[in-house]
Amino acid sequence: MTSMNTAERLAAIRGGAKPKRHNARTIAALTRNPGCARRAVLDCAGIDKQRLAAYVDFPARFGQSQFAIARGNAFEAQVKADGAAELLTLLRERLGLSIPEVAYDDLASVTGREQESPEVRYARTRTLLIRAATGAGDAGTLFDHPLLRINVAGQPVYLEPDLIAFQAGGRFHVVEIKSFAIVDGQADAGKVSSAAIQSAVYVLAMRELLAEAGFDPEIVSHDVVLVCPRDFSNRPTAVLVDVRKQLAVLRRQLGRMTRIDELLAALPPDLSFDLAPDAAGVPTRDPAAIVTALRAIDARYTPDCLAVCELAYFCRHEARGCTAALGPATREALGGIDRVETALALAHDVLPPAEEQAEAAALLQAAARLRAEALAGAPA
Amino acid sequence: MAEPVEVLERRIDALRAAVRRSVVAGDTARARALRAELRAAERAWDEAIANLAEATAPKPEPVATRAVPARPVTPLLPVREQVHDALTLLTVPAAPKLIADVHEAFFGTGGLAAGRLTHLRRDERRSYETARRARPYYLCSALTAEYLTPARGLFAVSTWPLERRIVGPLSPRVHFLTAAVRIAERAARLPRVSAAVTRLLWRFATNIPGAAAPGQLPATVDTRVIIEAAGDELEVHIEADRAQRAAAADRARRQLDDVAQLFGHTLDRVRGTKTA
Amino acid sequence: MTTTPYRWVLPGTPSLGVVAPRAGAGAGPAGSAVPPDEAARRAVAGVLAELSSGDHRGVVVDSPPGAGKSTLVVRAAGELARAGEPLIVVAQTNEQVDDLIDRLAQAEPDLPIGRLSANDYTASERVRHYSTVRVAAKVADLGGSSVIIGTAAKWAMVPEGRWPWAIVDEAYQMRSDALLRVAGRFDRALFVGDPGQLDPFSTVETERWVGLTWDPMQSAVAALLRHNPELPVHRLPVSWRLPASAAPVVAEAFYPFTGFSAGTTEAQRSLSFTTAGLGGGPVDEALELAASTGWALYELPARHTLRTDAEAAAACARLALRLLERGAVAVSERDPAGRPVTADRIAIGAAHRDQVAAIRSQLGPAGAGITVDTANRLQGREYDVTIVLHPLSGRRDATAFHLEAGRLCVLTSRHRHACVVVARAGIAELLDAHPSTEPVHLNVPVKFPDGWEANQAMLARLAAHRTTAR
Amino acid sequence: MSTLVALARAEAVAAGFAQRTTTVRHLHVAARPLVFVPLSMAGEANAPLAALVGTDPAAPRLLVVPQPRNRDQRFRFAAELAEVLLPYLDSFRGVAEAVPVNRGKEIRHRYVDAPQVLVPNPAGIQFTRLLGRSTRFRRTDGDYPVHPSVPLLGRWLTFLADRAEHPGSCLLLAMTEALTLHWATGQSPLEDNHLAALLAWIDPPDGLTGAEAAARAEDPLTWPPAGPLTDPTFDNEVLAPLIAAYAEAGDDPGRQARAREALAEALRGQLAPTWRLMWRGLALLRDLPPGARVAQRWAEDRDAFTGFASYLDEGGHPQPRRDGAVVAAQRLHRLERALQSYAVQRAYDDPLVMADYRLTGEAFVGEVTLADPNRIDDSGRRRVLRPRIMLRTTDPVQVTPGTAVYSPDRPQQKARVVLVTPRPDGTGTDVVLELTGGLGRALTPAPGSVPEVGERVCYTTLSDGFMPPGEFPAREETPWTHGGPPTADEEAVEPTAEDALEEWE
Repeated sequence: MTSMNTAERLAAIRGGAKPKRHNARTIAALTRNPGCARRAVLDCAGIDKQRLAAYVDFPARFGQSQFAIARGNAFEAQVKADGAAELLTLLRERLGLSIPEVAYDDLASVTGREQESPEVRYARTRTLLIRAATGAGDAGTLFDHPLLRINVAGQPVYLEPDLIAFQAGGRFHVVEIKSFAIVDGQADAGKVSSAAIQSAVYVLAMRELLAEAGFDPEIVSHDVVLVCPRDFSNRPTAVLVDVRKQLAVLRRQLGRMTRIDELLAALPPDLSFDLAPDAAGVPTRDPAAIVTALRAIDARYTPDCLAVCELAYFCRHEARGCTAALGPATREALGGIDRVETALALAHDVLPPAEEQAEAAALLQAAARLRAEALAGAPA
Repeated sequence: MAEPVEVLERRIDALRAAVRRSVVAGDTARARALRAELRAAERAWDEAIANLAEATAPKPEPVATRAVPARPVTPLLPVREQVHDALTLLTVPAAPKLIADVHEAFFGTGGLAAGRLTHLRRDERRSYETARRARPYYLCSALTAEYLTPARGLFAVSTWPLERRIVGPLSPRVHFLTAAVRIAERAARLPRVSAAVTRLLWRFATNIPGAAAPGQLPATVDTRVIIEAAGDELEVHIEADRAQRAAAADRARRQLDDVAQLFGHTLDRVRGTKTA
Repeated sequence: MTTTPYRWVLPGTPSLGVVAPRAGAGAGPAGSAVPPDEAARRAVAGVLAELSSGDHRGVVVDSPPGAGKSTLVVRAAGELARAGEPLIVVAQTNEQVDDLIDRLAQAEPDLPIGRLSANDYTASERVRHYSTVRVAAKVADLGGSSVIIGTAAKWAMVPEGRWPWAIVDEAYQMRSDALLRVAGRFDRALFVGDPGQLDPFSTVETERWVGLTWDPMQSAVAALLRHNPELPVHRLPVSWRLPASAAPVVAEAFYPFTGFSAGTTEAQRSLSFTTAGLGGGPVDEALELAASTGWALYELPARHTLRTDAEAAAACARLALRLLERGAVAVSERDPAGRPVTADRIAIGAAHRDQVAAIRSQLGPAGAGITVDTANRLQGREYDVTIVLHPLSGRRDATAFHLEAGRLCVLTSRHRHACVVVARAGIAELLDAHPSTEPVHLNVPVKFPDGWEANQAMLARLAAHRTTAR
Repeated sequence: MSTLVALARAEAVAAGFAQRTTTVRHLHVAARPLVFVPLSMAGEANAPLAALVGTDPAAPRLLVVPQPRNRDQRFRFAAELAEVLLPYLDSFRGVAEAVPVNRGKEIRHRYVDAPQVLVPNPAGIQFTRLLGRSTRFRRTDGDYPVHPSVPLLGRWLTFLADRAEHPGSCLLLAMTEALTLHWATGQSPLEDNHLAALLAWIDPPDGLTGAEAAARAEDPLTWPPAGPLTDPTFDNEVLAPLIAAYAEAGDDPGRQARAREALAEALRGQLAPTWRLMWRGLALLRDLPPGARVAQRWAEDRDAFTGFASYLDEGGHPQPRRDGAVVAAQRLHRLERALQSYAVQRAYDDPLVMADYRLTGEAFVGEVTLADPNRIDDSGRRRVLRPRIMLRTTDPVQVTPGTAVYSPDRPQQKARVVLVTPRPDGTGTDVVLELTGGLGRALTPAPGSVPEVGERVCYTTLSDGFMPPGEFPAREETPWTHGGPPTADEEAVEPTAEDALEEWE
């Protein structure tokens, strides 16, 4: 076992299934709740958490509406149509791009064929971006669908962003097209935040690509261009988003991913989430065994997980009776006591507090006394 | 024997719930089967309701309460003719969306959906390969200047000179500006500008410097201003673009056979891009 | 293909991540060849020249901790007043107003000064003993004063009058709406403050104005510069408060783009004890480490605790009391012969008021003269030695409040000699598990440094000064 | 979150049912509220999809937009909503009362009642705000006119949404917020945003605990989300085919009617459960006794309603897109004052809320052990009545001598802390207070104005006293620090129709 390298170990944990491919969204997700070991292991192993959650009967309750998907695709297509005519207008009007800079290269396809390996596309992206960085005469301005690469836990991951990289004056910017609206200059801060961290993944990947080729990574700007529909219309508008903070967080989290070894070392050697499908593709593994395997890795559940992690309902069930399940603010207000029953027993003075619980117990008892008094109708 | 409406409604509700549950559980096969059942039930319900309405309602007057324009019957022209008309107007390679919009604005009442063009190019190629030059023109691909491969999603006409069918990095902009000029010229000759034409002109006007004033309303868009503004910007790009396309066309004539010159070179792999 | 010069212009949203000082406005940070007093002198002269040139309606001066902000304000007020320019000074708290009056009256003994006050204000001792200072609730009753000083809240109630000049002190702690209310009272102004400290806040939670250049919830300087990006921003380059051991640390963590240096050398400052620490023990170890290196991290065992962690509160109190018992003596450029570190020269800082109360009760009567307060209230103050209860100590999560860079900056930049940080072990892990994922708002300049990063930087530095409590 | 509320949550977990966090209701519940449950289409910026709206629980009006991307249909929805909402608002403009102002020198009028609109959750308020934004600038003439009621609706919706930000206002309320103000559940505040789950904790069906009922309430098939966003599987499996069927029906009136009917039924199915929950929530709120100062705050709401109605009568412009510099500062000032006074008033009205302040030492309750009601202070120029009392409390006392404190029982009176003495036997703290105000005019106190020995009284640093409003420059005097006076260009609020031309397919 000890000789097994990390990749092999992760493959064993995943079992026979194909690894779920990373994209900027899943990489961005790594920065949410990074303290959760369960999530770290499952994500590093590329396990389909949605499937796993449904199999143990705690299906994730989120999905994407086809209306939202259709809207996103339509808006992006519109902005990129006709050599990205609308995007050019924005870059010219709002960001001072000069008139001659209109060159548009579509990197979605190298040979015009449907299926191309990411290696081929990455190579092509690399060639064009390096040529642009060198500032050759026909260096190009807009690069649609570049294929990028980033290392996650020691594995190269290809990113297929729907983005345009944009170069002028030897400096690159990432253009992120999103279909949520900017109404009177404001947009949903959560969505902007997700867009910013996804863009930061691309900035990081582009910086890695150019740095490998000997360029100063800073030629990829930390200001990304966010393009969204304006107000209630379909007309696009652009705004610069500074992603320096997101880059710092991301760099640190990706750095931590190499510590997956430490996590793996502490897990049972035979840990596996293989659903062992039969010839017809029907899983044969006992769901109870999967539950046992999940329990072997500690989770750090918070109610926020419900919106971002496919396994959240399972973890929430597991966390029943924990003050953490009531949210961090409640837990703190309860003096950091772990279990609800303990907090109540201390509050009602039926459990002698441990030394480190003495203060919390005093606070809870005072609160319980005041609450009882007020509910009993004592005068205020 | 048709089921009663109420029974059908209950079944539809139950099936919808079942489909949604199987989707959440990630059971795609079951979801697919249930969906088919659901659609059948919905059709049955629709028929049942329609029959019910017929049976109970007093004979309805022929519908004339609203002035409904007759829905166009299947267009008389085949799709390829429609695409050809639009491309001929534009004079440059174009994507299905623009072709459809141009067709709707100038030739018809929305008979051409961009989605219907998906298989067109493959059909044209097959037709060309089986009986060369049997037709006066073929709808073919625009070719990328760099590798002479088919440019994604761009249609061209086989009778155009090779240079015009090639797309370099500057060409999308040149095509856009050229299309603006052609469309504006055409619109200027119309006795009455329809909403579809206005919409099309507006899309170009707002994306060409100087073609629309700030705060201008779409209805007041001026074709002469568009033509002038597009022409001004074309001046900036046209020479560089032409040179790139001409060079590529020379290469294409030397390297490609007949079919490939029209439908693009399909490389098994591109030189210099193979990685270990 | 020709490439014309390319620029970013985003109308209405100047990129304000960093306000670069104008060339020549200040000397370089540490390592510059110019001696610190010369650098500071030049910086002040530059500000005063800019003011008297009258080229701009406003001049902003960024002042890192202890960089002579008050000195600058007093000198600028004196120069303007002597030039016959009627002048008002806007400060943020009554305490600050009294401090300024005290210093100004001392520096300019002939200058008639007016103190604009609320009706129920009773003049403090240091204001009363100057015959040149008049106190009144109405501007009309302060006729003849060359300088009128009041809080922003009081100035906001003055409905009319317009002065050629104003000095706005602690302008980074002033809220934009407060500036809006007083800005009609002056034509030109000098804005002075410390950008690294805590931002002003509001009890109201709304995103209604986010992204607007006049967002009333941002700081006065932020609003000012977003509307007047051409205003010169000067920077005072030398901290006279922070010792050589602290200036680079604080500069790196909290002023990463501008930096500053210490005005004194290691040789000029020292801290020693008149009694030996009998038996040693971790408290003495921490104090001795702090005395010799300027920093100590007094680390308690990892544990999730109540905010009012009694053990941590007791540790803060014990460290402070022990410092008194040991008869600490501080030698500095001001007191080359040394001066005892008395209770009034010691402060204990914490994030929350209940923590302050807990520490105070642990101090007991022996520590009566020691200042214990929250970061908000310690802003602008100075002590020989500070003891800091780390905002993240014992926590299970790191909220934006606890990560705020300004909070840690205030707490770790009040001292002239040494700073002892009290914390439970485990903060590094806590930080790793809680990266800053604040919502991102459009058209809002990103504020640096990021609290999460500043915390990491500070912690990395403190790790080398650790004493483990036993 | 306060420890008392957290404790109530913990108790809710243990009991399996929600626990009260107040003893009274802190909101006004109207006699005839209007319930509005909107749905919007995913991926679009405020595209209305459907709504149930009305004042009669048994007869809601269903509004449906068969193709939400079609802008004409969106504005038709707005016009239909206006048909319900505008008459409802107008119905409160009958009777007005005279209110003395300026110390009785003048009077002004305000309506004796005001509308109250209830939406399921905060996202419903956001929907209202955006619908107001998208409709209030619309043209009623020119190329793409909308019905004249549409821009008027937009102004009212904007008014209501703005008012919803005002702490303590009850003109537009989110049901989840109204309920969580009074109850603590055994789940996280995040999960409390789910109306069905929240009500399950508070009022579960027979035979189930709140926890069990809440778990069932999370199934979107039985309890569709309370909107405005719909469940994605509903979108994908039900809504999308129905919208497609409607589109395919084309101009065949029979098919179109059937497709519309099927769509309406499906959407009604998504809305009806929430509609019922809204009325259940209302009934629960109504059952609570109102706090003493609720009527006072409702009077402020009536003032606001009266003011806005007459503003519109005078041809008031639509509210600008964003607040200008001066308006923003003024509004923040108003909101901060309202927030503070709302917090104080709730504590004064409700011993359970006051308990939070007692726990943190900002308030204390004690028994009066000594009273000197006739004490005269003659140290000044004139003899004044300054009664003193001493009370004993077991609450933690954080106030220091010199601090001003107030009692909810005698809000007109101010007390100054004279002495705080912890009792040596550890049984509590003695606090000596000196009273001023609210004692009558004579040198002997009016009966009942000084607490008597044996009385239990509460004192707190929170004051419900009058706060003078701040002074602000006029808008045209916006200082240079804040961009100077707004130019005509910035101020112009042009009606828009630009996007009417856009394709929506």
